[in-house]
Amino acid sequence: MWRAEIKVLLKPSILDPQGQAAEKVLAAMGYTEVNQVRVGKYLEVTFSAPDRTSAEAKIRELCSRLLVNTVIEGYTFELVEVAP
Amino acid sequence: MWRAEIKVLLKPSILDPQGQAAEKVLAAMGYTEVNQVRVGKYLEVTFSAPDRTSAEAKIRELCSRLLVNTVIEGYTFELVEVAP
Amino acid sequence: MKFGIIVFPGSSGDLDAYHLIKDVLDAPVEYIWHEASSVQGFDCLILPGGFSYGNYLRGGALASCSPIIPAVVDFARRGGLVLGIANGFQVLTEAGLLPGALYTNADGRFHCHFTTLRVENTDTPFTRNLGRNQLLSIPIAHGEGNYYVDPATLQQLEESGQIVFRYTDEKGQVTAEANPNGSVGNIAGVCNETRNVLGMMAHPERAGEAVFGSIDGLALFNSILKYWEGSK
Amino acid sequence: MRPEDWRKMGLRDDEYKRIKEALGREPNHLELGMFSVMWSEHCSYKNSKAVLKTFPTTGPRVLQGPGENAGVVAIGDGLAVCFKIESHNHPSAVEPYQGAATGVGGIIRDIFTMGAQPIALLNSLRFGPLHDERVRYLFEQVVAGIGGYGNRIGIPTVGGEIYFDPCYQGNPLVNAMCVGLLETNKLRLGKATGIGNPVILAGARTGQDGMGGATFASVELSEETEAPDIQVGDPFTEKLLLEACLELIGNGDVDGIQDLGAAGLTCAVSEMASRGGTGMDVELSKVPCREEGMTPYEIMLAESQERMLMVVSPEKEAKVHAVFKRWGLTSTTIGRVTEGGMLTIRMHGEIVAEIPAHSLAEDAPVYYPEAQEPAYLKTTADLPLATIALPEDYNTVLLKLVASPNIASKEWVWQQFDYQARTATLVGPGSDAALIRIRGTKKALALTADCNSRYVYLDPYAGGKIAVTEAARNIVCSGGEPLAITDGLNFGSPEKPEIYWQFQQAVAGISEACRVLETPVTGGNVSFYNEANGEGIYPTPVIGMVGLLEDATKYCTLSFKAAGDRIVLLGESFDELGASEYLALIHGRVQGKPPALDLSKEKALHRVVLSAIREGLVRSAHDLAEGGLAVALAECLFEKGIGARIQLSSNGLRPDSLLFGESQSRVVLSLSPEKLPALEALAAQEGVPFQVIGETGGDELQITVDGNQRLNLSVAELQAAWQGGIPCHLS
Ligand SMILES: Nc1ncnc2c1ncn2[C@@H]1O[C@H](COP(=O)(O)OP(=O)(O)O)[C@@H](O)[C@H]1O
Ligand SMILES: [Mg+2]
Repeated sequence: MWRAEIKVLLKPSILDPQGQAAEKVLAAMGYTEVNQVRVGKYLEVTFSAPDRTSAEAKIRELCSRLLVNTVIEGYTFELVEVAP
Repeated sequence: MWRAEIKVLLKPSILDPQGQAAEKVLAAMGYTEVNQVRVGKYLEVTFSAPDRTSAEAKIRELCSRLLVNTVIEGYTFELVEVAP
Repeated sequence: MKFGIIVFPGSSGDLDAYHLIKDVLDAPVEYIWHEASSVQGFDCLILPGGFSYGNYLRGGALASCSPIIPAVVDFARRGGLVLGIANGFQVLTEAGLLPGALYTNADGRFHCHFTTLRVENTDTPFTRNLGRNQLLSIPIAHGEGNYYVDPATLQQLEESGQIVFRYTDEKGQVTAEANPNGSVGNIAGVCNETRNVLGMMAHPERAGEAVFGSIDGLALFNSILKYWEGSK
Repeated sequence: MRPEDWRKMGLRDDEYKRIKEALGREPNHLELGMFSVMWSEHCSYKNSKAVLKTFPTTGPRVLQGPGENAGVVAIGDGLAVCFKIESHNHPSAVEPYQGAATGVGGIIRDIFTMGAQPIALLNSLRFGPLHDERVRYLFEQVVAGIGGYGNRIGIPTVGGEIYFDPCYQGNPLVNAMCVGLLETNKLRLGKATGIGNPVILAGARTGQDGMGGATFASVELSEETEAPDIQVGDPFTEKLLLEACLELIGNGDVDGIQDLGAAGLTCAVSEMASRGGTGMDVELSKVPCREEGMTPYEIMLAESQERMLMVVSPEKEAKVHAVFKRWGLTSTTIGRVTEGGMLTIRMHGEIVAEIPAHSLAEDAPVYYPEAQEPAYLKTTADLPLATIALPEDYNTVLLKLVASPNIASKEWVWQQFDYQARTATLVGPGSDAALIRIRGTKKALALTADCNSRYVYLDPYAGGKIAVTEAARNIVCSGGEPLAITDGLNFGSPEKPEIYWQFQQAVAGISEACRVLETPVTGGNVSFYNEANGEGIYPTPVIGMVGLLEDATKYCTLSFKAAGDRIVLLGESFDELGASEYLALIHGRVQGKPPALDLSKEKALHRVVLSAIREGLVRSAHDLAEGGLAVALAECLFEKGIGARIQLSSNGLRPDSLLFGESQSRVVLSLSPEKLPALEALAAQEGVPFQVIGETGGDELQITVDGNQRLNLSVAELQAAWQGGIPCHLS
């Protein structure tokens, strides 16, 4: 069994409304040391695959077919082997 | 300057509607190898702090005051030192 | 001609479109369950507004993986008319039938109110009854209507006339204040290259009776009907 | 069992004794838990039952009064409207987004449980002042949560009310109301009948969330209050559940049905069996759980959302499961209806609890808490007018009033709600009442939620009476005939005699108004213990009212429609500044008595306004509420940007009473000049005071009193202040 830990963020060129809103609120709360906030998604997918290489391929497939919209989002992931 | 990479998930005992819906759709698409999907938030906060210890303390404070809803969510984070 | 309204799990705007086509336009219309594998017998497909799958993950994402979608793609490739309203627009971009993507409104909030749309292209089956630069009063109701395309694609859309509507003020000016969600270039609706697939965030089906504040949405549906008459 | 066992669960010693008597033995841990949630204030109404019995609950249209999941009122054409309000205050104080969202989800379930298609949502919200950071967070998140659920499930949120006052700082109020429509013969009740019939649990899996929510709702909030796990709402699953249940009920496949809310499965099985005079034999290992190894205690008490329990006849069982499956939902037969009234709860066949259903559902003790008139009333009651300085500049006062978040435009809020979903909203948020057209008929429903809690605080009886009356006036000004109410009674701790007195008085006031206005109470919700660190909120009995328009084309909104129309004031003004927004905002005093109210005069006013609207005499109608005549007139200007010139004569009243006082039973109308005589005749016939006070036109609001100009403001300036009143506090 594998667990993919997927971090998804809007591409850097795209305005991040939620990040900006959080920045504003933090500034209003007096956190002047905060420079930037970006808000994205974190996904954990647990699945079975025979080996790491095919697990990686599978996750890329899931991300491009459903989990991530690559027009606006970028992602990175880590694969952790877990007990079934 | 520090960048905190924060992964936020609903606590395990709390229903994750988005994860469950994604699971169902993946199953319908034929991805029977997928066992579980969990959907959470991923945040990147760039901020200044004199040292790692105080950076950690600051991120905990930001998380508990605004970024994370600790009533229903749990989080982990990593701190990366970045060029200002 | 016969309209088909695709019903995804959790679809909430199917009723609105159905009501307009049946009760106001008195045209043939049927619901199509998302598990159907064929759209045979229909001439115009509507992917309704509202929500589907609670818009979990991203608006339109889960619906775009429904069993019916390959049939919709095939129908569109063969020139069939497809109209995606709001959530339907999101489904169409997620399914790759329209360029770009829709994401969280620039101010992070859901918006429900009337907007003014300027008609940019009348050379589509959906807008042929309208005048160029005509202004339409049509409401929006969405939280993820912020349209994005990369600059290169944007230029291509401009050049090939795929931008069908823009948000403007009441005088027809494209202004930042008139942009309800942060969409690039105030884009409110786009079509595919062959112009038989249209996506828009505003709800023409909610602007079909004077008692609801506007009948400007009717012109869209009348265009479709007229187009169909002509193409028979 | 040791005393700490039951006390820890919130049961009193005498209650434990009663439980032992009911069982004829000591309860086990699970049984004690089941009693503790069912006998909590939230589920048993043990402190309020006796008082609630005094409500008028019957009428020719009432098909279902209090006691079921929601009330039902006939509206002709074989149709009925089903509606109810419910509080979600404590969860929203802890987790505002999900607290509000699940509040909306819960009330929607109450409606479709009855076989009604939900068609509209309203809400009633109270927060502390917006300058506070935590309050802003609560406010923004509650609004987002309400929209997040209602929008996603596709039911329009068409109205509501919001007030800000320091008394709600630590304990905000979030009440949600849902209105549904059904064919009278499709009405279903939460009854378990038919011995041997299968009992089916459908919808979401049961998790460990929300354990003890009913008990949590029944204590005061303080730093130490331990919150139960808050639930996350799942509007997508609820939408599927709604579709599946309405399909099944519509096809006549369901005999009895009840949603799972507070006290979860315990409440659903015991109430359904008790109402049906039956028992149930339930096997808990059949309950689909989200986690492995959940104990019987957890399964019986979990308050996981989006679940339904139903009783069907054996030959329908397979079909019912098939329908749920088609909608992508889990459903399981978890037990059978039995004879004899006993609830038998098993785990893998072994009996883990055995309690008479009736004991759980009906036999909670009824308390008659001590009531005592609050001491504060002695000091607040008296308001010598001479101690209130007349304003130097009335323009400033009016600008401040319209910008006060309590009066200011709530557009920032309701723009986040899809108020047009289902394309039936003739009038959405922003007028006196919302209007929903009923497809396939000529009718429309008028909906509103109202309560001025400062009035209730300063005189609970009068305040309760006025809350009903204001709701009715809002319905009438929209062209609707008031039909019935649901009430959301939000109070502090009933164990405090002064608060219990407020409760009794408010209920008496509501009852009196409902009797005279012929709007029976068909259901509602009591939320006690709204206190934070010992400080109680203002008593806040929110009235949700439903009205009917036989002809949907004969409706009215509040805004002036054309220049050159005459403006008429119906009703009489007095030197009444007590409890007013003007007194609180401008003079910083929460004092005096709320304005006097004569219900027979009110009724006469309703007759005049309704006839005038139905006969097409008037182009706008707006009731006078917070901020009095000047604010009401200002509110009429904004939609079309049409000004008004008003000439008032004081008749001995103070100018501030005349302009900002909140005397009851008053309405401003606008109409074209040639219709004046007809309106005047109508008013004369009913003995309602009638005054032409000016005309519409220009782009200013000008008001003279006895020939002296008191107010002169441009519509634009007034509108900017009014629209900015809430956003200016937010980032
Ligand atoms: N929380 C809310 N949700 C939706 N609409 C609201 C809310 N609060 C206020 N409104 C709408 O704003 C308008 C003004 O509200 P209010 O001042 O309470 O009216 P009134 O004094 O006539 O009862 C009403 O149409 C009401 O429905
Ligand atoms: Mg009103």
